[in-house]
Formats: sequence, structure tokens, C-alpha cells
Amino acid sequence: MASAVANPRPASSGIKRLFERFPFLPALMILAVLLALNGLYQPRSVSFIGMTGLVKTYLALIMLAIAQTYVVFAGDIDLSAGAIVSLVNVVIVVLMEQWGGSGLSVMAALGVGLAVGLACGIVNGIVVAALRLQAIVATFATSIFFTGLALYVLPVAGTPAPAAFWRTYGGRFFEIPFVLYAVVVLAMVIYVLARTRLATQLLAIGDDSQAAFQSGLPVTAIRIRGYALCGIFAALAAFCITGDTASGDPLVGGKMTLFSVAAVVLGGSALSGGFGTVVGSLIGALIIGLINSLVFFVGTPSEWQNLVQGLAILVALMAGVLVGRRARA
Amino acid sequence: MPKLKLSGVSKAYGATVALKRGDLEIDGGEVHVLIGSNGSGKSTLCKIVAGSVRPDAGEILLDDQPVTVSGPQAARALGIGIFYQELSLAAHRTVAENISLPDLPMKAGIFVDREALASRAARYIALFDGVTGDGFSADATVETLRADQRQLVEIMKALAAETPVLIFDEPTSALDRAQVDRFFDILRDLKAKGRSIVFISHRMDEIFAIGDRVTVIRDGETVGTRRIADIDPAGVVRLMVGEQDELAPPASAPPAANHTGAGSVLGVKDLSGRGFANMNFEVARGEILGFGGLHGQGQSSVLRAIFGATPPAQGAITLNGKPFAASSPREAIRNGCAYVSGDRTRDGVVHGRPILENVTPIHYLRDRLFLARPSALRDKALPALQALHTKFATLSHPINSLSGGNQQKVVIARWLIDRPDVLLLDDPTKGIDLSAKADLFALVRKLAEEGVGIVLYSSEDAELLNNADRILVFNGGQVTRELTGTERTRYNLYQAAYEAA
Amino acid sequence: EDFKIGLSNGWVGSEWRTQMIDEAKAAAEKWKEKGVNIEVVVQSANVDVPGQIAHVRNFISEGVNAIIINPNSPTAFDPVFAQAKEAGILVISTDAEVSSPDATYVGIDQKAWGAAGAKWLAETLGGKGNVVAINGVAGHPANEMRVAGYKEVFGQYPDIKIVNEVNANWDQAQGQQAMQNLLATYPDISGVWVQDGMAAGAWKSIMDAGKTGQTAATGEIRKDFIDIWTKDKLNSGASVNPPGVMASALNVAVLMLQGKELKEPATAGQYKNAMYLPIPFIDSKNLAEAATQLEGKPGYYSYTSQLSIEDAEALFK
Amino acid sequence: MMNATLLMEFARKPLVIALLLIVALLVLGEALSPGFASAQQILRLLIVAALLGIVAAGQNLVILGGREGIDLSVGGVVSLSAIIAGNLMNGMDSGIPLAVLGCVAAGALFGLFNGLGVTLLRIPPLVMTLGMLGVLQGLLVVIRQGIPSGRAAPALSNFVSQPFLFGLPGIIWLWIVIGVVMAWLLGRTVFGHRIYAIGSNEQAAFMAGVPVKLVRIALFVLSGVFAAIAGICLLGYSGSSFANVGEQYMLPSIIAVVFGGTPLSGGKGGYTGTMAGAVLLVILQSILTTVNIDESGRQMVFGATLLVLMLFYGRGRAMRA
Ligand SMILES: Nc1ncnc2c1ncn2[C@@H]1O[C@H](COP(=O)(O)OP(=O)(O)OP(=O)(O)O)[C@@H](O)[C@H]1O
Ligand SMILES: Nc1ncnc2c1ncn2[C@@H]1O[C@H](COP(=O)(O)OP(=O)(O)OP(=O)(O)O)[C@@H](O)[C@H]1O
Ligand SMILES: O[C@@H]1[C@@H](O)[C@H](O)OC[C@H]1O
Ligand SMILES: [Mg+2]
Ligand SMILES: [Mg+2]
Repeated sequence: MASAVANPRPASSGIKRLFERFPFLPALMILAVLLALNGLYQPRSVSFIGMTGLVKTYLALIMLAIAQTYVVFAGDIDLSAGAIVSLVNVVIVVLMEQWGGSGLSVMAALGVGLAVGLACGIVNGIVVAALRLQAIVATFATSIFFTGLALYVLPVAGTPAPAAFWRTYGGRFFEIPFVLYAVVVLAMVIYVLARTRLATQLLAIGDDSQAAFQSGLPVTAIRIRGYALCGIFAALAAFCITGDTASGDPLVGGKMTLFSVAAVVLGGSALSGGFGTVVGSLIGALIIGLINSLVFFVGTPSEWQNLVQGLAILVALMAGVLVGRRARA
Repeated sequence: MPKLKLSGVSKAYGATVALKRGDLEIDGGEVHVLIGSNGSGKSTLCKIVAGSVRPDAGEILLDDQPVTVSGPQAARALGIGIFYQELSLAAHRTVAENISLPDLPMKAGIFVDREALASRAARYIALFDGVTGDGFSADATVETLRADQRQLVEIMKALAAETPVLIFDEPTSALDRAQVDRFFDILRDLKAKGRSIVFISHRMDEIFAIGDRVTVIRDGETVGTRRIADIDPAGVVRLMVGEQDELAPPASAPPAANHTGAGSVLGVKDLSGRGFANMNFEVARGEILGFGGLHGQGQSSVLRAIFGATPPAQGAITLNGKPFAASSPREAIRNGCAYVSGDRTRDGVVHGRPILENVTPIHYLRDRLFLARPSALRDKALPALQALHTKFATLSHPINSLSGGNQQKVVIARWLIDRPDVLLLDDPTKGIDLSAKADLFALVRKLAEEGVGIVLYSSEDAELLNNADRILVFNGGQVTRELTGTERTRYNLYQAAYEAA
Repeated sequence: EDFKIGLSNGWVGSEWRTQMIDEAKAAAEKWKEKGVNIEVVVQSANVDVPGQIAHVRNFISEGVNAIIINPNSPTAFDPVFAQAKEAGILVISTDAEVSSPDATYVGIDQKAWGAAGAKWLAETLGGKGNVVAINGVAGHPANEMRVAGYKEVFGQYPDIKIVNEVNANWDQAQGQQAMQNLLATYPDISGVWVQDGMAAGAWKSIMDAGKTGQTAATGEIRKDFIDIWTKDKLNSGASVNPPGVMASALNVAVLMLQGKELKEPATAGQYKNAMYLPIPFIDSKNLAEAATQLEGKPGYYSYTSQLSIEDAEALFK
Repeated sequence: MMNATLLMEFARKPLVIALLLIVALLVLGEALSPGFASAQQILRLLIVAALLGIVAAGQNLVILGGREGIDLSVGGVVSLSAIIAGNLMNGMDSGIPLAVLGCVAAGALFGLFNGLGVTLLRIPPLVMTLGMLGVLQGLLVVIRQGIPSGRAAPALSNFVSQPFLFGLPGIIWLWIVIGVVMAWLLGRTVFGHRIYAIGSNEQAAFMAGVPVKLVRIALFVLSGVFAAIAGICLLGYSGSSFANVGEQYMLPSIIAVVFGGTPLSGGKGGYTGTMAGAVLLVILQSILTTVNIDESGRQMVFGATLLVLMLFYGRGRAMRA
């Protein structure tokens, strides 16, 4: 028998389908507008050098936004992400210095840095997923702990990173800035990760963790893996920060946490989990960067710059949420 | 040798004993029906077998071997698959991903094998070819599907486990007849392949249509197992209710409809909106107007539109002869309109809050209260709850301490404190047990006699035929037939419901 | 001649910083008389180190001729200053030294500044007593150097004991609160080493506790405080970090942009790129003099000094 | 037997846990540094706890209202209010009424913005209030322009730190009054029941005629108002305001609520627990500043202790019950 149910539903338009497949489109549009405006007010800012500078400055935030995205997929959040950045930053800088700053010691220190990020992520995962503490408050607590650790490793900002390290990060190979290679590699990594089983599982948990558990998913283990991935990307963010600041600072990442959350939202992911893309978060981080520079380029008096930036980010956040919903509805 | 055997399984949640003594034996190649009133512990028992609930005591034997089901994953490994009553789907994932969610096919160790995913989905979707409805496809996100379609996905997901033991906990509650028929075909096929199937439903006809044996569970205890061939519906009901007083026999003759003299309390003219069009009907004071037809034909939408939950696109409504266009439930309630949804978890229950707070919200609004004085409220709430024979310890207990049926009674009771003029019943008995149903309909009739105008949509034909004075049959968002007096027969109802819209 | 100069201030927590920017802007105006047009673009905000790096990159995009920065970190700007240099931009840091070889520091020697106050305190106390220190923003380069300065001095006095050190972020209100707590915890404090803005707050707590007579504390250079100091005859001494340092740096920068060469290249300090400005010191002896400079100014106005264009020119060949 | 289980259940109540922990910490503090638990010291702690507790009252309401309710902008409102109050009273008692009015109005206004964004535009609260925090921080820079301005009126300072009745300063009384009003509001008013209703099941509340959006907007407005009141008191406490005084309250106010037994998912809990939670948190911080260890050690111990304490509270449901 033919379906007896005739529930009128709106024909799904092409645009809607497009937004469903690419939830970051609204963010991409905002990004384009911001780029145009930046170019309009300061043509040099969208030149090759200007753009390279933008990437250099915000690659760390991009990494951290990506880190945040993986936990947000599962409906979790990591308020310690910035503290992990600080911790990894001081650890690698101190190690690079102690090990003499040679190329080999730099690589070894980076390896340790990744391990530290991973360990922090796993700690968060255990605390949130295995011990079942509420993510917002639990990762706030771990952020205090990680900051304490960072202060222990390096009580005062200032130890310089070896020149070999930051000159590589800020340098060029075959006339192309290193960070652009980094971006290409990052794009590939994101592409690969998006196709993993873990990404799908995290999103399924974000939709309904109880349902996912009852379906037979090892929910706790998967969430811990999400946090672990977050920790790894936070460590990468720390590498970028270290490349860009060439020094250790036990508080360097603190302010980045909330921006990483904002970037995820700007990118069209749902904080409640189950829906979103990593690419969106990357775009979100760039949006924040472009807003900050645009506010300067249009000539905002210095005392007003913070306020205008705050307003612009709020408006962008709201616009992103609204446009995204309109488009999908 | 039984395939699966449970003995003395129990589970308590704090003070609530969900399952006292669950015994069950399932053979290979049988459909074993589990029946019992709401809150009797069926789902709890199923979840214990499926590993998602940890039992307090008892033994589970699989192929005569004692096993510990340590979790859903372990259950699958042991060969136990389940359809969850409340579903276990990921809303933003596709149908295909949901079907394979428990074990996504992998490629290169970390990637999802999209091809394998698609072909597996295609296999199970094909089983329901023709009855899945509009918009159903392997790459549709579950979020965009209707309730019945989601239930189908959950069925496919359970089937895809390809386990020797399959548990279906109320898999048909949102399905239409065609879908149920198809599902039963599949069950018969599985039975033929020697699978062991547990099937739960509150619909007597389904039980007799598909079951081989039936186990009755009452108040958390298994009271007995019978061969379907050896028992009739009345016998099953007797087992379910035990030594308590017999249920009133269903009205043999349809109640007389003599409301012509009474004025119309609710009038609907040319009403159209999302999911329905051109509605025209009147409800007289004291009348019970039935909405019939297959589910999802616009019955709920009309009721919700009248109630202001989704305001209609066009048309006119009159209440007590005056024009009435509620833009929100709030406004509708203030004007004497009441609405009981069958989906209590979503539309009714304020979870975790005391029973008292769950009975009083309408009263607050109708009486424009500012203060909530417990003693005064108690006096209002108790009679309303007693009218439905609601079982509860004290009014300050959280509503979740009650069984589903009793929760629904609490939700209904909130409309009885201040008498409404119009009562809209939107499949109000979904998932509540037989005695609760009887209580409810006795009360509804009493309200009608007191002059309330009542609209009753029910997905159960018997309920409609036994209680409605007049039935509007919905088909494709329109009323295609009105059944009055002696026309109200099952035959007419089916005919109108199934004819092409 | 036209120059565009970017001013970056990474922290707006104190009035001292506001005056610093204002004086720098005024100094730029002054160059008009000499026929030099200077456009200043300002980024002044509460930002972290990466945020201030973004400031610098914005300046590079803006195409400024010189950047004058009050930096949030001594070491973190090495890479971005290298980029600025590559783009042909002159970089000068002020108020806090930076390690970058691509920048020049024009300002006071913060360590000497810290030491000067400590020395006054130690001598005033006769070389013994319990001392507490109230510091600025932890980790801020200027703060860290000052701390190093007083530690070194107190280290030379075996009978002076630093019983506690706290951070009050260069904020008067926080300084007052910190002092209140310290007084409650340590009844026998005889000396307080406290930095500028916060000193007025600390002194208020000291006076509230009725310990004015028994306490010596370093002071500050805002008009409000100088007035109390004079009126209540406080036992105080203040080394001066003039907010005019950025204006001084600007004057030096313009001369450098004009292609002039320093008589003595800037090679002082731990990073060998510093050019130190003199550090005035105010105590009861020259208090009245300082008061005259501040007459008619608002309460938050700090005693200041700067290299005038002529002073600066004198440093160049 | 029955008594034992009753006792167990009682001991699992968040309020009881918090009170027990408070006592334990006081004993510990006294052991570490004699005088820690002296009456005078406890009074000082209570004043600080009152400041946090008043912020947490608003936070509590917003969280109770569910739909991921949270207000990250409270810190900004506290700072703003302290600055506005300082400017409006400028050291004079006569300016207090105007200051209170101005601050409350400002707090309500920003709360209203939050509420409108969350309900009308359906921006998730975390996002909306995070964005608002950025705006407020920018606004602070503009208003203050780096120049200190405004001072607490003497009466306000006395209110916060001088004994007022039975040896307790006014702010403690204010906090007690707020506690009583909150308990009454949540338990005995229709509005209170509606807060729980929308927090627990918004859809059901909507179908039962609760004006969902209005209630939620009211919660954000109240949160702004409470933060503003705390800002005024904070000005009285510190004498003058500094730019980011309020920042220290943002996440602690949430922790106080959680330690008080209101889960972040909303719909259950109450304010009495939150008050205990605020006291608990303040005592913990105070112990850590008392013991003489490095900042790094302090933070590590603080973070780890918070985690351990959280284990006593509203841990999420186990997947497998
Ligand atoms: N997680 C839980 N926490 C507390 N009580 C529960 C929980 N799950 C079930 N119960 C209670 O256990 C009892 C049995 O519930 P169960 O869901 O097994 O009944 P059921 O037979 O499936 O009913 P229905 O026919 O309504 O689905 C009910 O009283 C219910 O309220
Ligand atoms: N038409 C409706 N039918 C059923 N439920 C509704 C309807 N409109 C709102 N609700 C539910 O009631 C709750 C509160 O509704 P309310 O209208 O106040 O807020 P809302 O979700 O922002 O709705 P909207 O965007 O439609 O205005 C929502 O969570 C929603 O799930
Ligand atoms: O003197 C201080 C200055 O050195 C610092 O950098 O900013 C604040 C001032 O109070
Ligand atoms: Mg059930
Ligand atoms: Mg609405």
C-alpha cells in the first residue's frame, strides 16, 4: 500500500541544501565582507604580506578554535584550552632552552609539548566524561590547575625561544612563508579528521549521549578521545604562539579560551553539540581577527576600539546564529 | 532449551521498585509478547537484557549459559539487539549513519567506509519499501523525519544488528497500519529464520496478530506465560489486572447523540494551516467529537492550532459564539480552552518537580495567581487527582516517582481544577494502560455531561468508536467523511481512512 | 616632512598610561612648529601579548614610519619587530625594555628605579625592619625589573626582612585593599615598598589604621598624593617614572626618522639596546618643588618630565 | 536501618555537603593558621562571600531557568556598576540613592539585552552573554578612559564593613534578606514555579500557558540587577573602583551555584545551597592565601580542590543506571 501519510512539507530549496552541507557558509559570507572592508580601508592589509601577517597572528587562535570544536561536537566544552596553551608554551620553551636550542632539541621539545597537551586533554576527558563532572565548571577548575603548573614551570614571562624555532615559523621556504605551508597541512589534517569514525561518533554523542550509549557506543571513551584531540590541537596552538612570540609566558593563552568558544559559534557549530564543522571554526577565528584589525583601520579612536570590537563580535555572533538558523530552517 | 532465560531479575531506582521479579523464557523462532500496564516494568526488563540498565539481582541465561550483560556493547556482542521505546537516534546524523551507528563500518583503521555504510542502509530501507513516506532516504537527517519515520529508523537499526535475540519495546506506537503490516511480515520472516523476538505493545490486536506466546507482567512481577492460541483478549486483561475488579465491559452500543438542542461551544470555519485545510465543524456543549483516520493526517495540527500552539494561517474559530483566535496556549487557556497531549514527556510533565507543581499551572493562569500557597493549592489539586484515581504517595513527591500512566493522569488533572469550556484531547492515552484509559473516558463522559465540549483524537479505533458521539475522518489534511449515529463502524472508519485522499 | 607614527599601549589599567599617550600626542603636535607633520595612530587597549602583536601587524599594514610601543612582554616581540624592520619601520620601545635587536629602548632603567625607592626606604628605616612590597602586574616586564631592583637592594641589608609581596596591578583601589590585608596580617610592618599609582591607596590604609607615624613607605607622583604627602607630612620618598617617557621616545624617533645619528649609540641595559633617561627622585627635600609643577593640574596628573625636542637633538650628532 | 538510609539521604543533600565542608575547611584553616576561624575573620570572609553570593543569586536564577542558561556577563556588569556608582556618589552620602537607582537601571538594561537576545533571537545564553561581556569590557575602557574617578560614600563603606545590627554589617543583612526573598520567590510564588517549569521542560511549560519568553527575560534582568547591586557593594568594600573588579566573579559565581546543588542543566536546586556554596568557595580561597606557598602551588591546590569538591556534587547521571 502506498504511504497513507501526506504531511505537506516545504520543498527543500537548493540554498537550504547547500547550507545543510556547508553549515559554515554564513561565516564564510561574513568573512568575505570583512575582507572586503579591510581591503577598502587599508588595501595593504589584504596584500600577500598583510594576509600572511593575519594568518601568523591568528593561526594559534585558529588551532585553539579547532581544538574547541572537537569537544563541542560532543556537546562538551573546554574552558581550560587557553591554559593548556600556556602550559605547553612554557614547557617547550624551557625545554628548548635547557636542551640547548639545537634543531634536534627543538623537535624533542615539541614532542614533549604534544604529549603534555595530550595529557591535559585526557585529564579533562577523564574529569568530564569518566567522573561525570559538568564540563563548564570542571574544565574551569582544571584550567586553574594547568595555569598553576605553567607558573611552576616558568614563574615569570620572558624566557626566549631559540631563534632556530621562531625564525622557521616566521620565515620563508622557496619564497613562501612557512605559515602558509602550515595552513595547507592543517587543511589536509582537518579534511582527514572530518572523515574519521571519531568525528561521526562525537557528533552522535552531541545529539544525544544517552541514546548513543544505549546504541552501544563507548561514550565515555569517545568523549575522552575528543578531549584528547582538543589537547593536541591546543598544543599545536601553543607551537604557533611560541613561533609568533618567541618566548615563554605562563599566562599567554588565558585570554584565548573564550575567543576560541566564540570562534566555534561564529563558525556555525551548535554549542549544544551534534552539529558543526571544523572549517567553520577556522573561519570564525579569522573573523575575530579581521574585526579587530578593521576597527583599527577605519580609524576608531583608541579608547573606543575595545567597545567597537566587542559590539562587532557580538553582532557577528548573533548574525551567525540567526543566518545559520534561517538558512537551515 | 530456551534461547534466553531470565529469572528473578530486579531493579529499584531509589525508593521506586521498577522491577521486582522479572522472569522470562524465549525460544528460538518465536515472537514472545510482553504485556503489562504502564509502569509494570517491561522497559526496565528489556533494558536490563540489553545492558543499558544494571540489574540489582537475578540471573540471565543465554543458551543455558549464565551471562553478565555489562553494557549495550556487551549485549550486542552476546547477540542481543534492541528497539528502544524512546528511540536511540542521533538527530543530526543521517538515516544511514543511524542504522550503522553502533558499529560504523571502517576503512583504513580510522575512516568511515561510506560505501559500506550506504549499502547496508539500502538493504534495511528496502525492507520498508513503499511505506517509508515522503522525505525518507538514506541521507536524510533524522531531525527532518516524522515520528513514524524515526520509529522505522530505530527498527532498521535494531534489525541491522542481525542478532539472534531481538527486543522490540513498543515499536509500533507511531506506525500506521501499512507500516505495521510490513513490520509484521519482517518479524515473521525473522521468526522463520529462528530468531528469538520479544515484542511489546499495548494494542491487543497486534499482540494476537503476531505473538506466539505472551508473558504478562504486573507491578514489576511476572505473573504468567501463555500460548497465544490458548488465550483470548479478555484472558490477557484478566491476567494483567489480577484479582482486582473487572473492567467495565466496553459499551456494546454506541452512545446516543442527542445534543441538537445544546448550543455550539466551539466553531471552526474554513480553517487552514500547516498540515490541514478547509476545516469546518462545530462542537456542541456536551458533545464528544471524534477525530479519526490514519495518524498524521492533520488531526493534531488542528487541535494545536485551536489551542494557539501553532496559530492557523486562515479561517475563523468561535468559542461560545464569540470569535476566538488564540496566538498562544496562554491565551487559549485564559479563554477556557484545554488541551491534553499524548506526548506527556514532551508537552506535559515538568520533570523533577513536585506533583503539586505539575497539577497547578493552569490554575495559576486561570485564577491569575501571584502567590502559590501550598495548603490552598492542595485543596484544589486533590479532588482533581482523585477523580482519575491517580496513585501517588504525597503531593510533594517529584512527578518522576510515578509510573507513566500516573504521570499522564497528573497532567490531565491540571485541566480539571478550573473547568474548561472546551477540552481538546490529542491522542491522550498514548501508552497508558487499560484501567487508566477506562478511568479517563469515564471522566471525559462526565465532563461532557456537565456541558464541556470535547474533541477527541485517538489513534486507537476502538477508543474512538466507543467514546465519540460523532467522528470526523481525516485524510491528507482534510475531513473526508463524517460518521454519525450508526454509521460509526470500524468498517466505515477504515474505508474513509484508507481511501486515496 | 611627513611621518606617521604608531603608538601601542597594551594595557589601559592606569591613569599613568593615559597621560603617557596624551603627552606623546602633544609632543607630536609640537613638531608642527618645526615644519614636520606627524600623524599619530594609537592602539591602546587591554590586550594580551598576542593581541599586542596584532597591534604591531596592524601598524605594519597601515604603513607607519615608526612604532613606539609600551610592550607587555620583554621577549615576545622579537619576531614581529624583525618583520617591522624588514618593512623599513623604526621600532622604539618605552617604559619596558625588549630583547629584540631590531628595536631601541628609550626610557628609564626600571631596575634602577626600583632600587632607588628601596635604597631610600632601607636608609630611612636605618637598615632594619619588616618590609612588605606591593607590586604591579605580575609578569609585566617593567614590574619584574623593579622587583629585581628592590630585591637586590634589600639583599644588602641583612636586618631588613621582606615579610610578604603581593600584586595589586598598579591600581590604587587594589593597592589600598592589599595594604589593608597586609596590615591585618602583620602588625609590625615598618616599611612598605610600593609602586606609583598604588602608593596613594596603600598610604590611605596606613593612615586609616593609624600607623602613619610608625611607617615609612615609598610614594607616588600624582598630584593627589603629593598634596596629602605635603599636608600630612608623610614619611615617603618616590622615584619618578615620568609618563613623558613615550613623548621622549617620540622625539628621539622623529630625529632618527630624519636620518640623524646618535652621538652615543643605544647600547645600555641587559639587551644592549637601551638609551636610559634620567630618574628624578622626590623626597621631603624637594617635595615643594614637585608640588609647584603640579599646581592647577587634575588630581590624577603625574609629575612628569620629558626630553624636549631640543634635549633630544642634543643627543644626536 | 530506616534511620540510617534517611541519614544517608540527608547527607547527600548539597546544602548539607556544603555546610559540612565549610566546617571542615574552617577547622583546617584554624589548624594551618591560628586565628583563621576567629569571629572577626569569619565576619570578613562572610562579607566577601556576600559579594560573591549576591552575584550568584542572579546567576542561580538564570541557570534555574534552563535552556543552557548561564550569564557570563555578570563580571562586566559588576565592574560597570562599581564605576557608575563611584561616579554618581563621588564620596557623598547624598549621592547614594541616585547611584543605586542608576546602577540597578544599568544592570537591568544589560540584563534586558541579554534576555532579548536569548529569547527573541534565540542566541544561546553562553554566546549572548559572552558577547555582552566583550561589549561591557569595552564600555569600561570608554567610561574610565584610564582615569580613576568616583569614590564610595562613607555610608556605603560603613554599610559594607561596619557592624550594623547584632554586630553584623549591613551587607550581611542585605544578603540574608536576599536569601529569604529568593527562597520565598522560588518556593512560594507562581513566578518561582514557572522558573522551575521552564527550566525543567520548556515545551510543557509553554503548553501550560507559562509566558516562557517573559519569564526568561525577567531572569536575565534580575541577574543584571543582582550583579549591579553586588557592584555597588563592591565599591563600598574597596572604596574606589578599578577597571575589571568584577571579572573575579564570572566563573566563581557559577561554581557557587553548582556547589549549592543547582546543576547547570537547570530546573532544580535553589538559592540556599548557593549561599553555602559561596561561603565555601570564599573560605577555600582564603585558606590558600593564608598558607605561604608559591602562586603556582596555590593555583594547583585550588584547581585540584575544586575538582575534588565537585565530586560531591551533581555529578552527571551514569550512562548505565
Ligand atoms: N530511570 C528511572 N528512574 C526512576 N524510576 C524509573 C526509571 N525508569 C523507570 N522507572 C520507574 O520504574 C517503573 C517501571 O517503568 P518501565 O518503564 O519499566 O515501565 P513499562 O512497563 O515499560 O511502562 P510503559 O508501558 O509505560 O512503557 C515505573 O514506575 C517508572 O516510573
Ligand atoms: N507553535 C509551537 N508549537 C509547539 N511548541 C511550541 C511552539 N512555539 C513554541 N513552542 C515551544 O515552546 C517553547 C517556548 O516557546 P516560545 O514561543 O516562548 O519560544 P521560541 O522557542 O523562541 O518560539 P518561536 O521562535 O516560535 O517564537 C519553545 O521551546 C518551543 O519548543
Ligand atoms: O609606572 C607604571 C608603568 O611603568 C607601567 O608600565 O604602567 C603603569 C605605571 O603605573
Ligand atoms: Mg516501557
Ligand atoms: Mg513563539
